Amino acid sequence: HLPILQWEDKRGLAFTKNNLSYSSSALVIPVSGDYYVYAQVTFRGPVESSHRPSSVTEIITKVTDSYPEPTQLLTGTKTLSENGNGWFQPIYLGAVVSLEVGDKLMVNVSDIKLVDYTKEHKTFFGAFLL
Amino acid sequence: HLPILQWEDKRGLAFTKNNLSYSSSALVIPVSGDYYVYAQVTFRGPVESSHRPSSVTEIITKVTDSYPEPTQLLTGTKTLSENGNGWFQPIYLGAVVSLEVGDKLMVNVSDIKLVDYTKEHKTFFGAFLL
Amino acid sequence: HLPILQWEDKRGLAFTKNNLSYSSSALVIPVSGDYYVYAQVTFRGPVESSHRPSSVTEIITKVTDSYPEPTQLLTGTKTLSENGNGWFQPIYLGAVVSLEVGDKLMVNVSDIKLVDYTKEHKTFFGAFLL
Amino acid sequence: RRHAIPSRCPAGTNWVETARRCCLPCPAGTFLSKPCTVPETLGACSPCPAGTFSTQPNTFSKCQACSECDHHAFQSVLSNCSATSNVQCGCEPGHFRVCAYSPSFTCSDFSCQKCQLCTGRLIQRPCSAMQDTLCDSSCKPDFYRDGDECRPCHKSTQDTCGKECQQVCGSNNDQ
Repeated sequence: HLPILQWEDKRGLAFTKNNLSYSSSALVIPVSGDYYVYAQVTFRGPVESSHRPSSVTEIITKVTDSYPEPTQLLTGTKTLSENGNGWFQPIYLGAVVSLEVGDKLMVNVSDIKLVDYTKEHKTFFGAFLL
Repeated sequence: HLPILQWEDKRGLAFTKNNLSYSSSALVIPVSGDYYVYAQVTFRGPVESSHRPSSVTEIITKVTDSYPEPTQLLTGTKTLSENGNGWFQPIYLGAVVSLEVGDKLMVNVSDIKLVDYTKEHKTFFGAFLL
Repeated sequence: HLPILQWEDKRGLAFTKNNLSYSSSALVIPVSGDYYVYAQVTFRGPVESSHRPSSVTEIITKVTDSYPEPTQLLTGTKTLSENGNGWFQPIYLGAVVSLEVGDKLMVNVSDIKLVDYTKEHKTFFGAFLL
Repeated sequence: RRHAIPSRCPAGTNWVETARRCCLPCPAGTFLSKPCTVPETLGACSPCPAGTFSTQPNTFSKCQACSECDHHAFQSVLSNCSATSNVQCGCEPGHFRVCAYSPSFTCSDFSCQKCQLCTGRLIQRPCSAMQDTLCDSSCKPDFYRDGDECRPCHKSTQDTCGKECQQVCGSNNDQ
């Protein structure tokens, strides 16, 4: 599987409420229903020696007790056409998905070294019950 | 008018409820109100012989009984700077719009041959009543 | 600070309701709570006098009585790899933020001359209470 | 009570949800400010406020917002927005339209690109609203080919005038 991002859930703009909790890289669904799930990842490069990637990918996945494999819910994937020097690029994803109590939501990325984790307003992840 | 996408509305992650129905390429609004409407289209190329497009465009439009022409609600349009070989690129759109019962929402694209329809988590369309 | 965009709040698709008002470039929050805040800016170039920018940036900021400095809530920033002739590029941002009554939301951009203000469905800004 | 709208209003009338009845549409340039009180009659139609328009008969509760021409990107106004038509934009002199979508669709979305100058060449087809200048492939008299460029003979010097240049400008340089 692709690397899973970890998130800050208390400091600054981050918060959880109404029993929607965060644990080991996942948002945990407290009650079954339809949720609007969203995430933005800002990718940036080059980083030290790493080669220039041809593309970047962000995937919101669901892990559920009722199925042994993670399910890909939303995918944003883009080729890079920037030349050598510094590049940066956000990918935003958001949609309504039906979730069960206990389901876990996570964000996977193609290369964790390319994620700009330095600012909470550039890379974020959330969900709300409709 | 630009080509209109067709959608899966039952299988996999797709669903409709609360009388929001899908028919002939459109979401049909069951009750007047403010809706958050969203769609993502993943474009990809090159495809066989077709020339390399200079841009890709996604438009969410509304058709209504009260006006004989479609209304453009949201537009995402981007030039392509990738060179010859394979490229891919998502465009996400979302916003609140006021809709009347019976209004129809559709997604138009600049070139239907460039749409990646292969995975439900890459290209999706939805709406929910606030 | 970066330039702040002004918005149409009555004509066409634009509207405000439930006491969420618009004044001097800002949405004004009528009641404390969690809001989904979103904005899309379509950037385009070249424009007469300006040099070719290396990147474009959109930031949704909050100004609040309880803190003298604006707070950056959401940032979308992207390098440009398009060559000389015409280019265009949307950046969409959206997320849930906790706001207090009286808080003001604004959209800043890296260069106001690069914003496509010509069509309401290409550049838009909004918020709704969860 | 199921929220249903009658399958079809009689021809020429539209269902108005707020009044839950079919009304005659207001003429282009106006919008329905108050629904009809008697089915299949005309409600109150008000003119589109400045900056808005409606091109068709309608039962819209408000008119559509006028677009604007992109003055920063070499667009010009062909006709202003009126109550019955949106603004029509074109390109400033010396620019031509590049349609955002393939030509088979309306060119309502376009950018304006500078017309190419046929420096040192004859113009086969002048720049027009929808097409770039078409330059002749060969250089004009007294111009010699230098890669993709056509350069004037009088600017060439003894050491810059290569084979191509000498063939064209040779006699000139001897004087």
